[in-house]
Amino acid sequence: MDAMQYEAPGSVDEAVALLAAADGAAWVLAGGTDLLVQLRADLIEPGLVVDIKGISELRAITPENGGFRIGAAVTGAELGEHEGVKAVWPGVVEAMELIGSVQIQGRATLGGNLCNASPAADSVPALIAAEALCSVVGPKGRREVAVAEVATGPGETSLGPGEIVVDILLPERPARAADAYLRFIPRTEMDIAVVGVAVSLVLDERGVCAQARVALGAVAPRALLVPEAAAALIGGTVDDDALERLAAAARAACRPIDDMRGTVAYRTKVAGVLARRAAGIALARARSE
Amino acid sequence: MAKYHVSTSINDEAVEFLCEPQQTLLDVLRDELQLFGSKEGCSSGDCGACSVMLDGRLVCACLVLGVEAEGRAVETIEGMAKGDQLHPLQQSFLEEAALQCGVCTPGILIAAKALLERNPNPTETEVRYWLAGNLCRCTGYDKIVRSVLAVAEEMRGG
Amino acid sequence: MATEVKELKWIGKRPIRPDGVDKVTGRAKFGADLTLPGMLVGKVLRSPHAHARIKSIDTTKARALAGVKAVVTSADLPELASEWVPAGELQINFRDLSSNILARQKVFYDGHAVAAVAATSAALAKQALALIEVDYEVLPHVIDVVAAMQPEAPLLHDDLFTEGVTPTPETPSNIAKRVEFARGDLEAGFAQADAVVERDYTTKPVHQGYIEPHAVVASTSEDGQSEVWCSTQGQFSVRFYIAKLLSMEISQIRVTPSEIGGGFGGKTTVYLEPLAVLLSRQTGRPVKMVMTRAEVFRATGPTSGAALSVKIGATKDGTVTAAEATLRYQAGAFPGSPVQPGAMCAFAPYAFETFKVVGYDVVVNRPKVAAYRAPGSPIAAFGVESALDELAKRLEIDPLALREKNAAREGTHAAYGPRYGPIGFVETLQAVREHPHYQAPLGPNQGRGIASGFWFNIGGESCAMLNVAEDGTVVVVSGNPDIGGSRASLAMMAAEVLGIDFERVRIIVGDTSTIGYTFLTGGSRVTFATGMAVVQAAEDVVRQLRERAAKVWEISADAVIWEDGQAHPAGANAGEFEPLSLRDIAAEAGKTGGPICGNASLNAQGAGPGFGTHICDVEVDKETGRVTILRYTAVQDAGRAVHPSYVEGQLQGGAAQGIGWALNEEYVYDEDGRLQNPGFLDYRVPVASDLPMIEAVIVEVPNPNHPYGVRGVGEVPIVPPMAAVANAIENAIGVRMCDLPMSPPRLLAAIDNGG
Amino acid sequence: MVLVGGLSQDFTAGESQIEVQADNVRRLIEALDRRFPGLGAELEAKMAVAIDGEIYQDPYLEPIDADSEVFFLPKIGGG
Repeated sequence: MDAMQYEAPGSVDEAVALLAAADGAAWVLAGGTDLLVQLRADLIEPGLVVDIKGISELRAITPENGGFRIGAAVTGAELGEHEGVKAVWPGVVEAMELIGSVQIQGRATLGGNLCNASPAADSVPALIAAEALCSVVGPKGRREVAVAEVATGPGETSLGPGEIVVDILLPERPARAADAYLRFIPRTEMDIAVVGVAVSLVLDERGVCAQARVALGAVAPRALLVPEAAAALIGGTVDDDALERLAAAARAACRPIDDMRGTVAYRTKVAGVLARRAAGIALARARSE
Repeated sequence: MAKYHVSTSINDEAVEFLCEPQQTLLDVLRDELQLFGSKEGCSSGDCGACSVMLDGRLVCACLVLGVEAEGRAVETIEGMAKGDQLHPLQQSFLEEAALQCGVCTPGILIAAKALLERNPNPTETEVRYWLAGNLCRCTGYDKIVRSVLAVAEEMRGG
Repeated sequence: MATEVKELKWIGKRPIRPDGVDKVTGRAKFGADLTLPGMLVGKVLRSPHAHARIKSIDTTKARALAGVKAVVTSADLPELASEWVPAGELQINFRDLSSNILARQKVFYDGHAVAAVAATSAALAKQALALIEVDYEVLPHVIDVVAAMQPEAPLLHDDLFTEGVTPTPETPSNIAKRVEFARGDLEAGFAQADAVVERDYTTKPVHQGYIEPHAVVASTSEDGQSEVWCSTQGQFSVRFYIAKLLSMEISQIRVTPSEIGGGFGGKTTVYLEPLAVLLSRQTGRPVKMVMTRAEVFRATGPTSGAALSVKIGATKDGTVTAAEATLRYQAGAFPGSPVQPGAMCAFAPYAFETFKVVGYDVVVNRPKVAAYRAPGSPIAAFGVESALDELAKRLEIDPLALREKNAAREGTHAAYGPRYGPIGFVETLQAVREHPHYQAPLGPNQGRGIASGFWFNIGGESCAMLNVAEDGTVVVVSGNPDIGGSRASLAMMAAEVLGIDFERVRIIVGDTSTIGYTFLTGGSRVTFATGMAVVQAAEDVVRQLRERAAKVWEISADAVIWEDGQAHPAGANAGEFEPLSLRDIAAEAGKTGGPICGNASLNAQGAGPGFGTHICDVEVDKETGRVTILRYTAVQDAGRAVHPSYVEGQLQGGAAQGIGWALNEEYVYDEDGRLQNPGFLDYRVPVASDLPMIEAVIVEVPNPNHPYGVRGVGEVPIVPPMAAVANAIENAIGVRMCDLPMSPPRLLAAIDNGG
Repeated sequence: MVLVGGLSQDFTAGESQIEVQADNVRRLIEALDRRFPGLGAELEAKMAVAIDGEIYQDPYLEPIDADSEVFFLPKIGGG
């Protein structure tokens, strides 16, 4: 076992250089709430850990064209305290804030939740529903990619060698629009999502749903965008009938597994329930605009 | 193994220590600095027995590397009483019997103090959700929650 | 009772516990908080298989690693014959205990210890474990209790023949023992019944879930004397077990109990302690061993999972005419489930004339079970109290009335044998009836359930010592690790007898060389039994104080009485003297005969049985299967609450553990018999936001066998909750849950199947 | 009068209520062992005794009255 090295670079370029040189044996440390658990359980043996929390641009939340650019190392607690983001994207903020305890919130980051690539990551469906983009920087420069494209399967990402996610861009939100995220866990806190559902929708002046995005977590190898579910909402006033069709579409999209956190049948059924409830919350928020 | 030299502040005192990069802040507090008040219950951030403040944020010391303490301020249970003066929460936990075995108590006190500094007037539900990251297997939380609510009221009353 | 005549100064008050300040400041030293110079780190290699034959273990590479100071396997432990030895707490088969500490020919569960190392650092110890080569022949395994009872089930022990069956079977099986408690003609009893409920129930193994993992430091000198510091419920048990397992003399071992971060029965046995002594003996250095949380879940004892069948019949007026139960309890890898106490407790709250309980102790490829709060009783009560509720519904009788109708009272011939003395079961039912919670309105999808529970409570052997200091303050030494505040209750009793301020009594928990043999902290015995010893030791001090005062006054000791912490002349005839306080007498102790020291050693008999009844309100989300506990009230007879806050704490904590058992706690094994959830993330104990306030209502029917009327209180509160929750769910949505845990997926499936 | 509970029915061939003359527990166990060889050791090792409702975990010389009700029951532990 080689000794692990720890580096805390001050810039993105420095971090990328360190990661690129480490040739796959390096891990990025953001909040560490997953990395340190894996380290402790001997699931990983990194040669190098690159702590990105010292890079100031990764810690910032910056308004941009009506939306917000959120540094990858911004913690759940910091995001939850940001009244601006909370007002515009309440579903994204509530999803991030659901992760773990207050202690975890003080450490866990939006970028970490994304790059850990857990199918049950709470923030990811909400970011997908919000149509968020993330900036990826690597040895070949910077690129923008849809959040939905980052995770490719459990623990797997599309990031190339030496690439890191540096920030996440939440777009401007139109008028009469809102988002919401709900998840199911067996307890009231501290569990991993058994099912997560994010709904983002836009109403027109008459209260008809003009646009919608619905994303599901924990029911497939990675978070799913479900256009069929969104279609159930678009073009109507999101009445009970539409909500039932939404639920059916959400259920139909599920490809879950049986594990200790839930069964296939349970996840599928509850995905429909939560889709309906999350849409109801998003709708109420959009109407109260 | 090469050790890292870390300069930090623990309970308002400048502290320097050497640690291996994979050692957690909890390992460092306990094994290197002999500060045994922070407890190890799970090493996965699930029990909260190692709760400490890091630059004013409540964290699990088991989910922080020791090297990350460089240049930062750590507060532990050992710093909660000032001289011979117990913090009102400590005093209340004693008076209200808010502990039995006491192993979760340091973490819960640190977490409760962080709550009251942020929200001096929490509801019962807010206290319960704030403390959800601190497992207690003895008390059923009843007397803990009552104690925190009582101290909040007392501190508001001045 | 004489004590009721006199007003008590401390009993029933709520002073601050003597060990409190250390625990709120982080100063208290728990198991893992001791370090010694030159200390090595010990770690255990554990089986990745549920059942396998160990063909060979090669430790050569591990021993060759620099920094590794010792590697031990079962070859380093003495071979012990299979015999059941009374070890204070029930019976222990030391051959099995030895094989549990380090596997011999076979490993019996995922996590079973195979070898242990001591090295100069934790990292090196881990590396050494990876270098130990174990050649396993993997065998078929069995996890489920019913499956394990089948004739074709994989056999764990080829020398296990069912005990309690006549004639003893000639073929081995996984059924270690059959027990039976019966009275009356069952068939005739059921024939008289107007309604009969018959159901099968299952419960999952649940872990005590103490927050502090097992931890020990051992140091053995060249002459073989061992010092052991560990987190345990019984330092004397640890000493005896180490002596037995390592063939040492008891007096060579000194065990100091650290502060203990929860036990609930799980720290009444040993896992690491003998290994730490062995490793320290081989290395000549102190060795510290601390389990990880995953090790705690994989390798230490939960309580049994079980499959039960319960049948109860009653006439229209609610009189139970016959009751029958079959209890099948998992023992884990070695015999010794709590099925016997479970069978004894099953019908203990009731005055049934006709009943039969049969219990089976069954080995399976899981960790050996350990005691957990009222061992065996909660499992049986889940079945019986659920069935009674259904029976009440069937008969259209209030479930509380059904219990009142059949409740055991003073003089009732208990289902497990003897007649009850004064007991407080009916009083708990009455308190429930009168409690505002019982009549409070409920909303849609909300329901209320009640259930009762019983535990024997025990007494047993205890010592206590009281030393009077020169300034008249008093130090009490007890032999029981204090988990839930017993130092407070013991010190209060000492202050009460001596008539002095509580603040003038300090109390410590002695090590095995400081205080005489004291049976472990468990069975709800400390405030009762050790409390009796403290009272007697304090009375011994009072006797000496009267003698000393008599010497000062030059009168007979009989002419001196002790009142309000002072010696007084007994009456006018004794003479006129200014009262002498404890402080006055202590100051002159040297002149009147030397230091004043009181002692008591006893085997306390007459622990009063404990009964409790709980009320639980739930709300069910019918679309997700989530159960929210809205309100909870736990009523229990405490005999006499010495420190009511800590009695309430026992009721609240036990109820919370029971709620966890009811709703979410379970072990999940994969197809290969590997534990999938060895952590607090997926072994879901209740968190603060899962629970409401838990109202504790103390009923006091004094136990005549204790000077202050004390009954044990620690066990009973975990008995009623599972059935209380199940009954509440049924009343909320009409779905009867017979399988624990009543987790959302399971409840939703039941709802979808139409209940 | 003696009532024998639990395990020991192996020895007593199913008899559950037995009349014995003895003035303390030690004599009682001796008398039972004479009648059912091997039962004495079993009782001493594994059983507690209840005399008129009072349970003794480690009984030895506890007196028994002529009209006492005695019950052997398994020793109890606890959490």
